[in-house]
Amino acid sequence: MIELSPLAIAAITLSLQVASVAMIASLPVAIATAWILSRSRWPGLWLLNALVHLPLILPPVVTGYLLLLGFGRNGPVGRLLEPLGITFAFQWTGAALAAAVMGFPLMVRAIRLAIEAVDPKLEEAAATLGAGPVNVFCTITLPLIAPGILAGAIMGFAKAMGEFGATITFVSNIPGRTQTLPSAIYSALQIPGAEQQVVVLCAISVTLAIGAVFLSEWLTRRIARRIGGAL
Amino acid sequence: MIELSPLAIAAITLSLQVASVAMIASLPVAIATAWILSRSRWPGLWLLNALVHLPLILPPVVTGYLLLLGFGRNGPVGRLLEPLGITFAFQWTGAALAAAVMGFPLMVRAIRLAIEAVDPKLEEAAATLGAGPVNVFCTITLPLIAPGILAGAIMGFAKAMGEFGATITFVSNIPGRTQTLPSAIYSALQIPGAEQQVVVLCAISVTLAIGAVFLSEWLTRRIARRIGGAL
Amino acid sequence: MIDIRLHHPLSGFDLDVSLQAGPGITALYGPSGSGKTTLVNAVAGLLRPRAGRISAGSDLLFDAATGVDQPPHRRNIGYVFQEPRLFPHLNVRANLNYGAKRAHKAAAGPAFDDVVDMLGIAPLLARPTGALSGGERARVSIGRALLSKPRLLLMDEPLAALDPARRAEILPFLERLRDAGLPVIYVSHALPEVTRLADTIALIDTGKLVAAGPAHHILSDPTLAQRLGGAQAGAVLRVTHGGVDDDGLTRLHLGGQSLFLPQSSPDMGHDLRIRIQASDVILSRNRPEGLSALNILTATVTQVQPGDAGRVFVQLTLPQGQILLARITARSAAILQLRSGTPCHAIVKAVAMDRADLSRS
Amino acid sequence: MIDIRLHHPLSGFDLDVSLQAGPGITALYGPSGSGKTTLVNAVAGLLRPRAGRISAGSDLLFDAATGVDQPPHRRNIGYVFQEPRLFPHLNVRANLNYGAKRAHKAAAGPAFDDVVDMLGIAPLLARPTGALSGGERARVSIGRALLSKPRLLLMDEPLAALDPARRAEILPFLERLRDAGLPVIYVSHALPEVTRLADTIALIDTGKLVAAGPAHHILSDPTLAQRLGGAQAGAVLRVTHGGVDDDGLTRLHLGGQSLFLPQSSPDMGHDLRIRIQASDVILSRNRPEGLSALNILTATVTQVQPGDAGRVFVQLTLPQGQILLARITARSAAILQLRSGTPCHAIVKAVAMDRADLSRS
Amino acid sequence: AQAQPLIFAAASLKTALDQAAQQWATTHPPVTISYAGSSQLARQITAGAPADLFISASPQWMDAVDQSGMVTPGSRVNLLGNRLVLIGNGNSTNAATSSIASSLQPVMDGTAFLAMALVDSVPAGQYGKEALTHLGLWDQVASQVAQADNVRAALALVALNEAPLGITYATDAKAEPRVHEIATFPADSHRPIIYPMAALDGGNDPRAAADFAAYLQTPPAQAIFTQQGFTLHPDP
Ligand SMILES: Nc1ncnc2c1ncn2[C@@H]1O[C@H](COP(=O)(O)OP(=O)(O)OP(=O)(O)O)[C@@H](O)[C@H]1O
Ligand SMILES: Nc1ncnc2c1ncn2[C@@H]1O[C@H](COP(=O)(O)OP(=O)(O)OP(=O)(O)O)[C@@H](O)[C@H]1O
Ligand SMILES: [Mg+2]
Ligand SMILES: [Mg+2]
Repeated sequence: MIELSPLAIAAITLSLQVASVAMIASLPVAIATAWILSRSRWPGLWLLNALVHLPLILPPVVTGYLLLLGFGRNGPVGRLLEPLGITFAFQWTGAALAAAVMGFPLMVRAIRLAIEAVDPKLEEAAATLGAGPVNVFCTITLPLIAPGILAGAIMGFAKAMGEFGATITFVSNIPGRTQTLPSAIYSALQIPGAEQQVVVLCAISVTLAIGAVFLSEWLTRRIARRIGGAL
Repeated sequence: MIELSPLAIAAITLSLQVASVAMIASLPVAIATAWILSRSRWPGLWLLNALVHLPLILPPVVTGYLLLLGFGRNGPVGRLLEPLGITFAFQWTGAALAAAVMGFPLMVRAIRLAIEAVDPKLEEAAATLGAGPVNVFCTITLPLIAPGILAGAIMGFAKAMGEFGATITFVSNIPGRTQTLPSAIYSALQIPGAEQQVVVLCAISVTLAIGAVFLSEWLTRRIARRIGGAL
Repeated sequence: MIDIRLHHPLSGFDLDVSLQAGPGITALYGPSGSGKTTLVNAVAGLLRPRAGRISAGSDLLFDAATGVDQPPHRRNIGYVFQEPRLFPHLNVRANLNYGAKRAHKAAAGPAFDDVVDMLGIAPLLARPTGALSGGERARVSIGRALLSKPRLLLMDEPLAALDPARRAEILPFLERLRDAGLPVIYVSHALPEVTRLADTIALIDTGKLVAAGPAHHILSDPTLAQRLGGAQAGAVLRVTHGGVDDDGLTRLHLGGQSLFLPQSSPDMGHDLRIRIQASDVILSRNRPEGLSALNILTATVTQVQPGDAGRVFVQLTLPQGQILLARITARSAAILQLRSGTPCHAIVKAVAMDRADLSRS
Repeated sequence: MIDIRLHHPLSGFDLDVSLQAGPGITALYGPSGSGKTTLVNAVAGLLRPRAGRISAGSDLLFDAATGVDQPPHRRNIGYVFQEPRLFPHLNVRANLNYGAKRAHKAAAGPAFDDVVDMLGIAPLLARPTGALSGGERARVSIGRALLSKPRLLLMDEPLAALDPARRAEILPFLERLRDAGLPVIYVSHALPEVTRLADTIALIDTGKLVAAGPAHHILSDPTLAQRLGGAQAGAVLRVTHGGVDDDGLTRLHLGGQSLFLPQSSPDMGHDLRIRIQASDVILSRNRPEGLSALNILTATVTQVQPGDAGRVFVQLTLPQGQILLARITARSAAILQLRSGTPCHAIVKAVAMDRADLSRS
Repeated sequence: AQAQPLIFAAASLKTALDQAAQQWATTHPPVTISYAGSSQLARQITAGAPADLFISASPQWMDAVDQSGMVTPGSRVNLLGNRLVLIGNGNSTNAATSSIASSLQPVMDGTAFLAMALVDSVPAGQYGKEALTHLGLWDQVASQVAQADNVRAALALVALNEAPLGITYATDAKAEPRVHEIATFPADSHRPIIYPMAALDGGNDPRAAADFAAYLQTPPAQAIFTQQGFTLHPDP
C-alpha cells in the first residue's frame, strides 16, 4: 500500500465534504431553476437561461475570478454576507460554492430534460383530484423526475470532485482548509518527477467519484423498476 | 467599437471551429454510448460507464496530460494514427479532441436520460410493424430523443467553448493554431492590467455560446411542438 | 345544475354547445370525434374555451367575458378520463387514495372498501400500476375519481374496456351515487348503458348539440331513433313495483297492465323505469295465445316512421299515455295495416328485459 | 394454423393455455384480467413465456425447449394493441405507412385508400397524432396494423372505443380480410362482435382455457351460454341466400324453411351464417298467426338448461339438425310444458336480426 | 504560419517577451510564441512538441527537458533573472522602508492572508517558502498562506485586497498598479531566480529560432527586459 501523507488525507476528506455540500445545497436551487426554465413563460427567462449556462461557457479561471469579485471579502455580496457570519473567501465553503456554481448547469440541464419528459396528462389528472400546482409538483412531478434528479446530482458531484480552476482562483489552495484533491493533483503535476503521486491521487479521486456514480446507477435502477412496475 | 487584434479574431474563429467539430464529431459516438449504457447488459458495462465519467471527475489538466501521453506524437495512439495522416498533437484537431473528450460525459448523460424516458411500448409497436432494432432506433427512438440530443449537443458545444485546462495541456497555446478563446483569455490574464481585453474576449465567448444555446432552445421547442401536436 | 355554454375551435369544425345538465345522470352521446371529450375537458378546467360560461349551481367556474377561470384543483370535479392516466410511481392503493386524501373531510362520498369491492380490485391494491391489465387500469381509474368525493362526476367512456359482467356490477353503484345526489356527465357509445343510466340525454355531432332533453323523451322520439343506433333504440316506461311472484318473476305495474321481469328484484321504491328495446317488441292485431312471451300490452299506434333498409319505427301510445317504440319490417307493417290510430298488441319477451334495464327514476 | 402452447406465471395465477387458431377468425373471450393480452403478447413475440411452443403453419416462432425465439419484427404479425400506441412524432399518414413501407413487396394486403375510407380517417391524414380524439386514435392504430400486410393479425379489443356506426363499417372489412385468407386472433368483450366474426371461439378465465371450438358449437352450448353473458348468448345457423324480395327483405333458406332479413343483402355466396340471439327467440306450441314477426321456425326441444334468476336456456333442434338457442322465463317453460322431445315453433323477429348478424362462413 | 519558428515560453514572461517579439518582427519574419505554465510546456516538449526554443521560468523544468535529450547541446543559457519581493495592496509609498518581519505581523497574527504561488510546486512559491524559512518566519505564516496556481493569480489576490500581502517577482509588482513593493527578499535567502533558455531539436525552423534567441541577448531586447524589472545574466 502507498502511504498517504496527512495532507493528502485532508484533501480527500475536504474534497468529499465540498462535493457533497455543493451537490446537496445546489440541488433544490437546480430543481427550482429547471422547473422555472421548463414550465414558466416570462420576459426575463432568457437571461436566467443564459446565466445558468455561464459557468459552462467561461473558462473556469474566469468564473473563479468573478466569484472572487462578487463573493470575496471586498466583493458586494461578500461584504453583505460577512455580518451574518457567512464568509466564502479562503474557506472550504468557498470551495463548495465554486464547485456548486461549476456543476450547476449540468444539474439544471439533466433535471430540466426530465421535467420536460413528464406527461402533463398525469399532472392534469392530479389537479382534477384536488392537488394544487405545488402539491402536484411534489407528489407527481418530483417522484417521476427522480432519475433526472439523480443524474443531475451525480454529474454535480463528479464535477465537484474534479473542479479545479474556479476553486483555486476563488479560495486559493490552503492545505487542510481549501486544498481539494484536484488542487493537490495540480500541485503534484508542477513538480518534475512527481507523476507517481499524481497517479495515486487521481486513482483515489476516480475511485470515490465512480463509487458515487455506481450508487446513483443503482438507485436509478431501483426507481425505474418501481415506476416501470414490471415483475 | 473595440478593435480586435488579428490574433483575437483567429482565436474566435478557431474556437467556433473547434467547438463545432468537437460537438458534431462526438455526437454519434455519444448517442451510441448512451444507447449501450441504457439498453444493453454485459459485464464490461460498468467500465465503460466509469470511463465516460472520467473527464468530469479528473482535473482537466490531468485529462490533457493523459491525452498528451496517448495521442501525442510519441503516444501509442498518436503513433498509430500518424501514418494515416491523422495528427492531433499541437493541431486544432487536438483542441477539438480535447473539447470533445471534456464534453463527452455531459452529452452522454443528457442523451441517456432521454433514451430512458422513451416508452418501450412504442418501440415494441414498431417492431411488430416489421422494424428491426436498428431501424426502430433510427425511426422511433432517435426522433423521440431529439430534445435530449439537442440538449447534449448544446452542453457539448458550450463546454467546448469554455474548455481550457485540457486543451492548453494537450496542444499548448499556439496563436493562430491552437489558441482558442479560453487560451487567449488565459494569455490576457497573464498581463497585469489587461482586464479590459479579458472582458472583451469573455463577452465574445459568452455571446457566441449563448447564441448557440438559444438556437437549440428554439429547435427544441419546435420539435416539442411537433411531437406534442397540440394546436 | 351544471350550466355549460361554450364555443371552441377544433381542427375541422367548431365546438359550439349550450347544455344544462343534472341533477341525475346526463349522457353525452355522439360519434367518434364529435367533441365529447373536448366538452368534458372544458368543464373540468383542463381546456380553456375560446368563449363561453360554465357554472355549477351558484358557483361560476368559467366565464370568458369576465375572465373568471377556476383552476381544476379548485373545481372539485371528479374526472374519469378516456384513458386511465394512473400515476406510475404509486401502487394501486396510493392511486385510489390520491384524491381521497385531498377531499374535504366533510364531503360525502362512497367508502373505500365499497368502491374496491364493487370494482373487484381488492387483490390488486398492493400492485404497481405497470402490472395491470387494460380493464384493471380502467377500474382503478374509476375508483380513484369516485373516492375524491367530487360534487360533479365526469366519466368519459368509463366502461369501454370492461366485460359485460363487470359493467353489470358497476352500473348499479353509479345509480346509487346518482340517487345520493351526485350529478354525473356520462360520455358513452353504448346505448344500453345510456338508456339505462341517463336522466338526461344530449346528442352531439360534429361539435353541435343535435338534441337534448329528458331521457324518455329522446329515447321514444322515432325521428332520433336512427341516430341513436337503430338496432339499440328503445323507449323507457315508468312503472311501479308490484311484488315478486313465487317463481321469482318480478311484477311491474303499468297503469292497469302488468309486465314481468325474469329476476326477483327487491322493491326498489315506487317509481321505476324500464327500458324496452324497439327491436324486442313484436306487434299483433289479435291478442296472441300460447306464447312463451309473458308480456302483452294493449296500445294504439300513434306514428309510423320509416327507418333504414326496409324497417320502420312504430310509436305506440299505451292507455295511460306512455310511449313505446317498436321496430318492425315494412312488410309486417303493411301486412298488419298499421297506421296512426290502429289498436294493437305489443308482445315483449320477459327475458329480453334484464334487471339491467330496470332502474329507479 | 397457429399453434399456441404456453405457460407463464402472472401475478396471482399462471397463464396456461393450449390453443389452435385459424384459419379464419379466432375470438378470445374472457373477463378482465384473465390473461388475453398476455397470450396475444406472447404470440407477437413481445413476451417470452416461461415455457411452451408457438408456431404459425410450418414456421416455428417460439420454443422454450430448443431456445427458438423469433424477434417480433421477423414474425410478420400485425398487432392492434389494446391502447393505440401511435408514434407521437409522426403524423397520421406516416403512422399508417410505417408498417406498409416495411412489408414484403410481394405480400398481399388491403390498399391504403380502402383502409382510410373504411376507417373514415381521410380528413385526419395530415394531423399530428396528438390532436386526435380517443376513437380516432383507435382507428389509426387499426389502419396501421392492417397496412403492414401481416400473415396473422392480432386485435386486442380494437373496437372498444368506437360507436356502433363505426363498428358496423369496420366489421365487414375484417370479414373480407378473413375471406382473403388472413387469420385473425380477436380479443373482445363484446359478444355481438364475437358471434358475428368468430369462426373459432376460445373462452379464457384466470389464465385457463375454459372451452374452445367452432363458433357454432360454443355459441349453441347451453352450458356455456351463461358464461358468455346470458343476455347476449345465441346460436349461429348456417343458411343459403335465397334472393331479395321486392320490398327489400332478404330471404334466407334453412333446409325447407325460410328466414327474412330486413335488409337487401347482395348474394354473398351460398354458405352464410346468421346469429340468432337466444333472448330474441319466442317459443309457441301452436303456430301463431297475425304477428309482426315474419320468421317462424318449426323445431324440437332437445335440452332445457336452467339459467340464472328464473330464466332457462332451451336448446332446439331444427329438422335439418341445426341447433337454435332460446332464452325464456322458467314460468313460460312450465306453462308451455317444454321438455326434451317437445315439438314447438320458434318465433324470431326479422328486425332483431341485423345484417351485422349475417356473415359468410 | 507553419514555417514560423515556434517559441515555448513561461506565461509570466508574456508582457516582456511580446514587446521584444514585436520589435524583432519589424525587421525579421515574426515568431510564434505559445505561453503556458513551465511544467505544461516541458511535458509537451518531451511529448514531441514542434517547438524551436524553450524559455522556462525555472531551471528545474529546463533540467527535465535537458534530461530527455531534446535540448540542442550547448544552446542552454541563463537568459534572465528576477528579484523576489513582498508586496502590499494599494500604491502607498511610505511603507517602502518597513522590514519583512514587521510587515508580516498581521499574517502571523492570523488576521490577514499572504498570497503566494503554490509553495511546493510553482517556482515563485518555492523561492518564497525558501526565503521565509531562511528568515525563520515560515512556520508562523504557513497556515495563513493562500496559494494560487501561478504567481499572476497571487498578484491578483493582492490587487483585489483579498490578501493584503503577497510574495511575487519584482516584475509582477511593477506591472500591477494596484500593488506596491514593500521589500525585496535578500538574494541569499533563496536559490537564485533564473529563466533559462535553450534551443530544441524538435522544431521546424532552428535557424530563425537561433537568430531570435541571439536577438533576445542583444542590448535592445535586454532594455525591454530591464524595463519590466528583470535582471540580466544571472549567476547560476
Ligand atoms: N407486467 C405484469 N406483471 C405481472 N402481472 C401482470 C402484468 N401485466 C398484467 N398482469 C396481470 O396478469 C393478468 C392478466 O393480464 P392481461 O393483461 O393478460 O389481462 P386481459 O385478459 O388482457 O385483461 P383486460 O381485458 O382487462 O385487458 C392480470 O391479472 C394482470 O393483473
Ligand atoms: N389537441 C387537439 N387539437 C386540435 N383538434 C383536436 C385536438 N384534440 C382533438 N381534436 C379534434 O377535435 C375533435 C373532437 O375531439 P374529441 O376528443 O372531443 O372527440 P370525442 O367526441 O371525444 O371522440 P371519441 O369518441 O373518439 O373520443 C376531433 O375531430 C379531434 O380530431
Ligand atoms: Mg373522447
Ligand atoms: Mg387486455
